[in-house]
Amino acid sequence: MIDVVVLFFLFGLLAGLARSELKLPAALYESLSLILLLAIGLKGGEGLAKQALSPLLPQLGAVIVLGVLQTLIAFAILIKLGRLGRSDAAATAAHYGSVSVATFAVGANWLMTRGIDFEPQLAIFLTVMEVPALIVGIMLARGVSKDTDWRALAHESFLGKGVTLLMGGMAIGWIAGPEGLTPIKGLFYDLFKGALALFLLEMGLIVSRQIGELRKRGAFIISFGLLMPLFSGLLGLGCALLLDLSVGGMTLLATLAASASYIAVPATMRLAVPEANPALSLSAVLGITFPFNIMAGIPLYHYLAVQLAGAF
Amino acid sequence: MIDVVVLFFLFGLLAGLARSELKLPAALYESLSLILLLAIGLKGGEGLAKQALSPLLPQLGAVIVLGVLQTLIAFAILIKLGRLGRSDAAATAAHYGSVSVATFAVGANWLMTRGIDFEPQLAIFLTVMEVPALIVGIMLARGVSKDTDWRALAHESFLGKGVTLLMGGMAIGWIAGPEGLTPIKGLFYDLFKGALALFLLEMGLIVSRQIGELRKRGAFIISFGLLMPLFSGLLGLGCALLLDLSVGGMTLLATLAASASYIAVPATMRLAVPEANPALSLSAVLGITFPFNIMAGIPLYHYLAVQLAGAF
Amino acid sequence: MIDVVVLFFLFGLLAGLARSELKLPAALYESLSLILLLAIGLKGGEGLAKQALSPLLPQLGAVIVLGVLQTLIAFAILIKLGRLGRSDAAATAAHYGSVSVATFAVGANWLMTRGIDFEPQLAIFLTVMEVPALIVGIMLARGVSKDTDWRALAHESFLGKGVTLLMGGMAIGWIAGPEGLTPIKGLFYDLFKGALALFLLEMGLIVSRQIGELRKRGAFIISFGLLMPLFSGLLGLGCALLLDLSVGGMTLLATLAASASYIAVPATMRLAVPEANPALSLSAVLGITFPFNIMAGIPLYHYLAVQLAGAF
Amino acid sequence: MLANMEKRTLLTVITEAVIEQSLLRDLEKHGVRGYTVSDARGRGSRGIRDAAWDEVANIRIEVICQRAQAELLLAHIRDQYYTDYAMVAFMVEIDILRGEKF
Amino acid sequence: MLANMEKRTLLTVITEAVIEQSLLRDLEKHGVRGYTVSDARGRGSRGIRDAAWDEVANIRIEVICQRAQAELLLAHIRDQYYTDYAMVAFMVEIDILRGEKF
Amino acid sequence: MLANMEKRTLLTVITEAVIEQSLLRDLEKHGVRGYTVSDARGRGSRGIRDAAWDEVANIRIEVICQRAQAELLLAHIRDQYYTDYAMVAFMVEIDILRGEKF
Ligand SMILES: Nc1ncnc2c1ncn2[C@@H]1O[C@H](COP(=O)(O)O)[C@@H](O)[C@H]1O
Ligand SMILES: Nc1ncnc2c1ncn2[C@@H]1O[C@H](COP(=O)(O)O)[C@@H](O)[C@H]1O
Ligand SMILES: Nc1ncnc2c1ncn2[C@@H]1O[C@H](COP(=O)(O)O)[C@@H](O)[C@H]1O
Ligand code: NA
Ligand code: NA
Ligand code: NA
Repeated sequence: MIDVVVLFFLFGLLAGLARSELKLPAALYESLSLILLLAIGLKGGEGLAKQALSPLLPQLGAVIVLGVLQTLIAFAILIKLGRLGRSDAAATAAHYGSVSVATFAVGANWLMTRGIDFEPQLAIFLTVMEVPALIVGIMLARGVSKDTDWRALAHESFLGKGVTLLMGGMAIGWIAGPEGLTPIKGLFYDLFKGALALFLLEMGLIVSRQIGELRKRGAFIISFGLLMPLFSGLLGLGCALLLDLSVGGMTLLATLAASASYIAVPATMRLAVPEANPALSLSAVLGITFPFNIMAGIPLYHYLAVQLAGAF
Repeated sequence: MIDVVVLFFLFGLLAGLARSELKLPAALYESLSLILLLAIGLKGGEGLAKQALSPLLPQLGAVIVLGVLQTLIAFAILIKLGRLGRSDAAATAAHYGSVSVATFAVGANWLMTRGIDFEPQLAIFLTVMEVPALIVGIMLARGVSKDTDWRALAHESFLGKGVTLLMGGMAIGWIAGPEGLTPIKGLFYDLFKGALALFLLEMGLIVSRQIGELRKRGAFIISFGLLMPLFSGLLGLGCALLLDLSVGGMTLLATLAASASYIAVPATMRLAVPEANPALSLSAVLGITFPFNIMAGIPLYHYLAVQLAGAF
Repeated sequence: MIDVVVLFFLFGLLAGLARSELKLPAALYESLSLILLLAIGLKGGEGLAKQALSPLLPQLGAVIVLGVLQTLIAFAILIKLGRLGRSDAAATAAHYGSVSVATFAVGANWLMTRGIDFEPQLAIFLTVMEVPALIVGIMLARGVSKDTDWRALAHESFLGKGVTLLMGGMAIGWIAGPEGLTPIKGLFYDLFKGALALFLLEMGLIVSRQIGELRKRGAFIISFGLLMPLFSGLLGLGCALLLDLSVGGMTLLATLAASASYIAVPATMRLAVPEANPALSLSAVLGITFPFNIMAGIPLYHYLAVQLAGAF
Repeated sequence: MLANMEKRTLLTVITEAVIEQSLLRDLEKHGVRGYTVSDARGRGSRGIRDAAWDEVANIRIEVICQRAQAELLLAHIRDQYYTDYAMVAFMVEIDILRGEKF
Repeated sequence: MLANMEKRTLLTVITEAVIEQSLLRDLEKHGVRGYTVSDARGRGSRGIRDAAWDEVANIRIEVICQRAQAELLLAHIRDQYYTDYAMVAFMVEIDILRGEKF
Repeated sequence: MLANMEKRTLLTVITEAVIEQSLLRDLEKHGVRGYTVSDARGRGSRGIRDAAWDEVANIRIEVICQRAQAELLLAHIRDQYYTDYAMVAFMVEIDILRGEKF
């Protein structure tokens, strides 16, 4: 059975393809994404409040390596097989090495709906994995030249809206703990799925606009958009095994790895690698990878996680 | 006892008449209307999931006839008694032949508050009745000339925001069913009445601005705004009897019939019949008919429905 | 333990100081403030519906005197000790004689979280205390000249957004009563604390921008921003004793008195006393007084209220 | 003066938000390849237009093009829209680079 | 050139959102029959003005009228508002149709 | 004519919202002391730009300054941004008071 939030995505997609006049106010879309980011952070922080933090550091190291690896491999594929220019390949690779909060939210929702637990640090992984691909992507495009304004870049990466909200939410959740959060659960927990549904409605509309662009791009970029998440998902599963995560945690780390950024990375790349064509990466990420992950990827990663967990 | 949501309407009306600086952000108004439309659709679709769809088709035929009839009668009255020009009469008639989602929401809320059930297909009637009056109105204004861009018109009618959201909500509700919807009820069901209250606050402010316009228009348009819904309400009751609806369903179909569009129809008419004066129709619909229906009409239609249901 | 809503304020403050790109959409901020104002009004009105209104009039007289007194004393201090010009002193005094809805909301939340009751008329005090300081401030700046457009001023004061929403909410709560409000509690009561948390997040961002301004202003204005609320809080406690309020009521009236306006007063003063520098008052109110009150003031006023209530 | 600077005309149209799509399609049919749109409110002979909904809101459309084309567009707009819609349109001479773009 | 084309002046005022109503009333008192308003943010001698609330937000008001009236309005605005408010105003010559409208 | 009226140049840049901060910092480095920004959408050689998010949204920046400075800014913008970003820029002559301000 398809989750109801994914039905909202399909509805938006169809409405967009049928050229309906449906449109969400920009402020609503921004407000929803703000609430989702805070809620994910709060939930993660609340979970962390209940456990020791010391085993976390090596885990963070592992997921950073995971992100860097994905970016490098994607870059090699895009240059060698896709024959993209250096800048385009680097920018696109950064999208795929980084992560998508919306995909994470759909994955978390998929697990929660089925009563499958996952480790609270997944929210931290989400936060941490946003950044390394960005930096690797820029280095791939530019080399480590003196030109790069690393100060501005660090600012962009660590103080962007998404990372700030995730970290803030986590800190609040951690300090307040489960009890302290009770008064605000009405907004951040009870409405989470409704907010996610509306958010995915807009995502469907956004995705529908990529179809035209995608047609122009041809087979390579479409295949890349489909196969790269599969490959990254496997990498993610491997990493999860290494970290000894639960089945839910394995599924979600695979989902994270398979996901590709469409907010933080494009914005930063536009500034840091302006000669890269933003339409190219976005059409692959939004037109192929995002829909694939939320509709087919997540159940698949879960299936594989169950098999793997049984095997080891 | 007046429903609390109607108190919000009165508050907005008074604040507007007193020239308060109160104003809702446009994005909030749009977000609320989006949530209300989706919620109505979801609830309707959820209801339909529980019953056979086959008896529906003849019912839809009946409510389409109802809408067309209302438009023709309104047109005749406006031309003959009101001595309006052809375009103005046609445009205004289309408003009255079509329906108002806000009025429907207040009616549904009125029934729910009193524990009175109504058939889920009323949400479908709402969707279906938006369109025929539009087409009849345009034909009345233009004749069936070759000029009319029927493609664009069909697009406007069926893919406007309101119809898209109602249909999408219904489809999702129908596919997901009662259980599938549980996770998102926090947003779409539990907040429905609060959202309706805020929405009506803005409606009160909007209505307050029509008073000046209304003064200029004089007695005929005011009487029309009062008597046309009464007449349409009776037509609606008759139709409901024919369709063998419950008392709740009768009340709500009468409310639908009595209601007049102030969103979809004005927007489409502005494009299709530009020479019609939009201020004329809007002042009648918003200044008279909408307030009358939500404050006095709905209880009246319910009273009549009870009498009729007893008699047959 | 710090309340979770205050953690959101601190988060916003830190994010702002770190120059994060975090920003709330303007429409969200306005929507939140609208919901908070209505909720405060509704709750107050609901409470009033349960009790006699006759003892209220003398109480209102007392809090009006309280507001006037604060304004006059603040003006004297600013002129004598701060050596501000007449207009700047009058405008700033009006900010401090008036009240802040956000501070009130945090105070009410603080009490509710700890299960401490307060009288429902506190919401009325909040409404009533917005205005007198405005009028006194303008008279202090202008003298009672013939120039002042009192009509426009009365309009500004009584029909501004804040007062309208508080009064409207109170009227609706009073008419509908506890039962009538049940259907809309999902929005206005259950989400109150979540909405307050988001609102304070934006307040933190706003406050962070005042720090630069504050540096330019120097020690006097910083001390004033700290000591004036303490002094006003004591005045408020005295007034509360006189009115024989409960400990919760005492705390909240002290909080009200200690709070300084940063919405209604600046907007009106900008028009009525244009030569006053708005950055001066705002930096004191937002940069010092507001954070002090919500973080240290409220617990302090409560502590003092408990002592005083024990002593008398 | 900058080399390659050229003169073009900026045509600005302030009108009802509700006709945005149809007016833009219309301009494209008349050969316009670029335009900029922003939201506005205002007052004119058809009353105050400052609401939250399209029917009582305004937009402001700007087109940069050759003087001759601007005049053609303006004439078309006058014939097609002036009688029935709240609308104001005006032209102003501007300096641009990349003349081939406009 | 289009027949009936006439010259008018476009007066643009960028100022604090908080005085929108009072400034518009003021303009109407000086005979302005039409104007267009849109939201803006910016920076000037009074600092950065880009917040979510009126006190630290800007608006942009445009009035089309005869040159002489534009100059009168500008002089009035200067006398009344320049000292106390964040404000910039400028005029530009434009071409319009329907001269009787402005 | 009003006394003290002076000529200045209004430089308008329509471009991608995502570069707002960096472009404004850039302008400030080139000596700009004031500017006005508003949101916009549009269409041009890089397609339709009208989304809810910065990457596919436009802004409109206006700077009032001396003609010479406007030309310098325009030349800088052309060299720095024209190849890689959706962008249109133009200049128009305006009349202002308080010449020392710009
Ligand atoms: N004299 C004017 N100056 C500036 N804008 C105007 C003027 N007259 C009308 N407008 C704008 O154009 C819109 C339509 O004008 P109208 O067709 O006169 O109602 C108004 O809502 C205003 O936004
Ligand atoms: N040189 C300029 N160019 C364009 N806009 C300006 C300029 N100077 C000021 N502004 C705008 O006018 C507003 C008020 O300016 P000011 O009175 O200098 O603070 C600013 O917030 C900007 O939006
Ligand atoms: N001819 C034009 N007239 C007015 N605005 C334009 C024009 N061409 C482009 N624009 C605006 O400038 C932005 C960038 O243009 P471009 O670089 O051509 O994609 C577009 O999204 C439009 O908002
Ligand atoms: Na990834
Ligand atoms: Na009807
Ligand atoms: Na006070």
